[in-house]
Amino acid sequence: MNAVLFASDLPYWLQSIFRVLGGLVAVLLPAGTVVYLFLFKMLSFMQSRLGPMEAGPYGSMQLFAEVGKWLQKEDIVPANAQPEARIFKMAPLIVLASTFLLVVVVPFGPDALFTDFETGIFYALAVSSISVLGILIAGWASANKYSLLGGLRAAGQLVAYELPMVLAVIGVVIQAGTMNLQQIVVAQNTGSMFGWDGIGNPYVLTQFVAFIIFMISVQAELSQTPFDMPIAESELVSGYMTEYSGFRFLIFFIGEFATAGVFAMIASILFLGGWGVPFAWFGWTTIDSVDNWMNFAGPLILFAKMMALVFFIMWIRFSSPRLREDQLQRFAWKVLIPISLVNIMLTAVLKVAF
Amino acid sequence: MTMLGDRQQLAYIASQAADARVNVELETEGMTLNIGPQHPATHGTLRIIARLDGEQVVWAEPSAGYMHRGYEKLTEVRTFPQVTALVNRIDWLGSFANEVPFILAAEKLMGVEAPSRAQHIRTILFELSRIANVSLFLGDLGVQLGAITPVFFAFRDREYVLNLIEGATGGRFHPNFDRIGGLKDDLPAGFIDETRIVMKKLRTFCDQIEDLLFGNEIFQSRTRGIGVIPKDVALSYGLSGANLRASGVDWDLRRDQDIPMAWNKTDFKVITHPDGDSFARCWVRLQEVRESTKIVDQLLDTIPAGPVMAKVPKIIKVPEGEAWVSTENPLGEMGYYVVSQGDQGPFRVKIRSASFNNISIVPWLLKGVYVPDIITILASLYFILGDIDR
Amino acid sequence: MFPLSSTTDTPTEAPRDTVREAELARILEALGAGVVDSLLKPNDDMWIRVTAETWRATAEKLKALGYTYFGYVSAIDWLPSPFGKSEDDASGPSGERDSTIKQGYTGGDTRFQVIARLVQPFTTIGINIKVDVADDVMAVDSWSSVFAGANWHEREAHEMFGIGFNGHPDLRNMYLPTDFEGHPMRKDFPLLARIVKPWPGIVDVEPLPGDDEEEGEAS
Amino acid sequence: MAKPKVPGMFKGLGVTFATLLATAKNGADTVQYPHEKETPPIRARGVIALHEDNCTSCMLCARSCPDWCIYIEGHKELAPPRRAGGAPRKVNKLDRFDIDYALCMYCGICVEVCPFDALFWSPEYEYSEPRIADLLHDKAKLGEWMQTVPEAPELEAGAEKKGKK
Repeated sequence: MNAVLFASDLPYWLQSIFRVLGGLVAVLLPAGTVVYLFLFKMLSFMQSRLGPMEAGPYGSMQLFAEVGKWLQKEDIVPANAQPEARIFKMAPLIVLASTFLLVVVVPFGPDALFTDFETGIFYALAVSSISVLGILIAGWASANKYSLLGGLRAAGQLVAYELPMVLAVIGVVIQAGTMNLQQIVVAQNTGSMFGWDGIGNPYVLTQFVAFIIFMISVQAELSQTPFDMPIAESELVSGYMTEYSGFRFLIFFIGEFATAGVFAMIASILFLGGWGVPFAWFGWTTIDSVDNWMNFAGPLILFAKMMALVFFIMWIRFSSPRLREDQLQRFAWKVLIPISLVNIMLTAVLKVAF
Repeated sequence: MTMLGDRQQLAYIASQAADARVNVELETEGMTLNIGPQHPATHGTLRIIARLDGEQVVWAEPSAGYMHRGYEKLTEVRTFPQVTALVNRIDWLGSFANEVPFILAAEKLMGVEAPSRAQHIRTILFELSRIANVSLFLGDLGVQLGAITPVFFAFRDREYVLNLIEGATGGRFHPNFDRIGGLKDDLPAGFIDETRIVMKKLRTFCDQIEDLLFGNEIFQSRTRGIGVIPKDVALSYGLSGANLRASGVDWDLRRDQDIPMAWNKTDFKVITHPDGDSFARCWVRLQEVRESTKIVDQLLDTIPAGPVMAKVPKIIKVPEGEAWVSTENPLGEMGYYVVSQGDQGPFRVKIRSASFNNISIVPWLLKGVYVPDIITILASLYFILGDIDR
Repeated sequence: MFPLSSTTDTPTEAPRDTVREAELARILEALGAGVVDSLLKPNDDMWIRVTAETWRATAEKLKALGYTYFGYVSAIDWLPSPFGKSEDDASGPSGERDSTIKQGYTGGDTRFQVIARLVQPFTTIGINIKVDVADDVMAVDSWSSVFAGANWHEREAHEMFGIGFNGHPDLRNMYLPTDFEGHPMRKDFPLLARIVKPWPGIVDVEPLPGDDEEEGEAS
Repeated sequence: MAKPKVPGMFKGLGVTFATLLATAKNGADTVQYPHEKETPPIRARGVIALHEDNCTSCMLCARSCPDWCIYIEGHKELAPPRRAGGAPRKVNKLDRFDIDYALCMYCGICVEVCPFDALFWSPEYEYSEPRIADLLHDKAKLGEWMQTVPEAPELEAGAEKKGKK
């Protein structure tokens, strides 16, 4: 590491504060942008309307107004949920905690990262499943039949989609030869395709099948349409979120979109080269030779790539109807998993061959 | 059972006992799910009590009546013009179409026939209200199945149709424009040109919905083969409209009935589909909107000149008699059985609304489906609460 | 009060309706003695009235004759309303009102009649079937085993008129609360909305002071 | 030449994206209500306006109202004679003419039956109230709406010209 950046030389407590603030920014900023840009504006424009226009210029302050509204609302615990009120109240926090744990391993630049974790992607996939616990707890503790159905659906769905996601990632891991997210980024940006290193080697090209499977799994993991059966407003009336109000609902809401953002970041790290630009452009060879300014440009680049991916997630969300639970399971087990297994095999064979 | 022989009886008891053992082993505790009265899928206040085993429906029963307004009773204390204002609130999305059969029944009793210009304009407005009604169904269908965008398209384009209806009749939803013997007023200037433009927009809307929803593989996998209604069951439940035609019954009262309306002067296809499943019902409706826009276009070309009101007395007293008139409304066959005893108001009006029959098939149809399919089936049957409860 | 328009008061020769005549003959033959009375209005509709005993058999036979499309089942209370009709003052004295029962087409002997309609699919030839409901029995047979759609219609008629349907699988209330008393569609059931509010037809114009002449009702 | 079959999902994506571009280019189909307003059609049944001088409190409208939402009270008065030297006329003076818009179902029957042209439809629609009781409007308020009553619209070609009611 050639640059002293951010927290390296600061006392531990100051480092910790920076890290907490950085984590908050890294979770909330994408979530806010995603909600405003895509949920408010893109959705509205796709439906030939303007969306929120009153709060701030072009409604840009709308989100703050919404947050203020939610914070004012009463924190209701349904009568039947009273015996387990503590669990009921805890559930949204678990969901959000999973998001914060995810962002820990995301690298934003050569040195701008919270932790350089050797088995980063393994860890990320593991902690992302914690949100299932929160959702199950929410569904059960609400003492509401719709919530219970939603919670069970969510559990079944997330379990079914964890597997294709892991299998899709394995292709990348084989190709990069590491599970460290930072090194996956470096491997993509220093790589070359058939000797040409003009754009590095983003794995979206070589691992296209894995990329598609990963994105489908992300869509399901986030329960966005067409895989939003756990929420399903028109049948389960928001599923596990039915009984939540006020800031607990807000936490679910933030969790949903922050996770969308973080997963898009991980996808862009795995497949689009993450924070980096092809190192050959600036004559860098290793991560140590990367200039310091990448610590500032890197997050922006990552942010841009994340936005592009979220655009696709949201675009599909706004244009398709919802699958049925059994159809989704069939799709996961009979289509995605076999394809991803074949993909792993091919990747391994090619890796050995070249 | 009493007629069984000893050995048969023993075998029967043994099989029963075996079934019981298996059932006890496999049986999970069922759950009763109350869908509604306040639920987004019932667009109104219908309640469906469903007994579930896992996500599968063992038994389901709709419970109507949360919006019962007693229109049949109310008609007995109102005069004929007042009843007209009342009945267009039955199916509130296609309200003009509700007035027509009632007025036709009253005209039949009086022996009056509306002038041909009035018949033409009636038919145009009738088809416009069908378009307004069914286009909203197409958008709502998307919402029921989780696609949020079509409903905004539907509201956007239905607005143009409502503007036309408002411009001509003065009421967006409740025109109250029909009078015994004709219409309240003639069309305002510019209506014909405006309507032509709107009909073009509606055809574009149909294409958009077709691309957005009907062509979508997910939509097809959700609706195809779900909630199949065979032809004879449909007839014995008295299903009507698109629900009947989707079961392969080629029967449209617009074409097959000789009533003083202008449909027989136009050339249109009656859309049918052989499958009888949810997809067929939705598809038939989509195509019917297209056909309706064509009917309107044809009628706009051929509106005859003349008065819009026949000669009727100012205070209307309908002679004694009984009459039944039904028309092909947006939701299906809507009929009025009007009994008059020579007064200003009807003695008894039986309102045979389409949704009441259409929804009575639900307990039969919902057995063994999954919870998400309840929503699909209800959406594809397309009911309006006011039309069930009246 | 006013003469009707010229199109109606010239009694033209009733046009013959051979299709419906043939249909009615076919039906009368099939139903035999069950039919009490029948009426055919050319190019309009057919009515028959059957005896209560043959009510279910009528449905079966008509279904066999091709009337497979179920229209509706409902009932009529022929008692003139003691609360007046159309614009009358419902809260006014009811003694002056005519309370003689005036039956409709194909006559009838009882206050209540059940009426149903069946249609031949793919045509518009339908038939209205009436049956008398004796006051002491207040029930007829159920059609729900013949036409599945009759189930709900009979439930509605049951709660609205208090007419029983023998053999109906479950005659629960559809619309009304379970403990509701009375049958709203009967004519002697008051429509409260018209009774709690003063009737607006009274001309509420104070006469001039010292003006003896009584104005009465304007109309 | 048969076009290659595009999977339905992508067609749907195309529709939404085309709408996105069209909205960005041509603007939305919606109206930003308090800032811009749509003008209702001339015939729109917005609110009932009363021309008080024409009303003779004959009660026809109150009777024919399906909801009984019109309340009229009046008294008789002597008016100056039409011709000089004639006997003073007896006229009905309105004391109260209220319409309860919470009950009104906007059917327009009262406007039609009025024999003296005292009631009119106005397309005015901004008169909502936070409390339902405030929707009972009296004759002064109904008279104010007289200002907003438009002329009847031209009729479409082929219509029979008739004396306007």
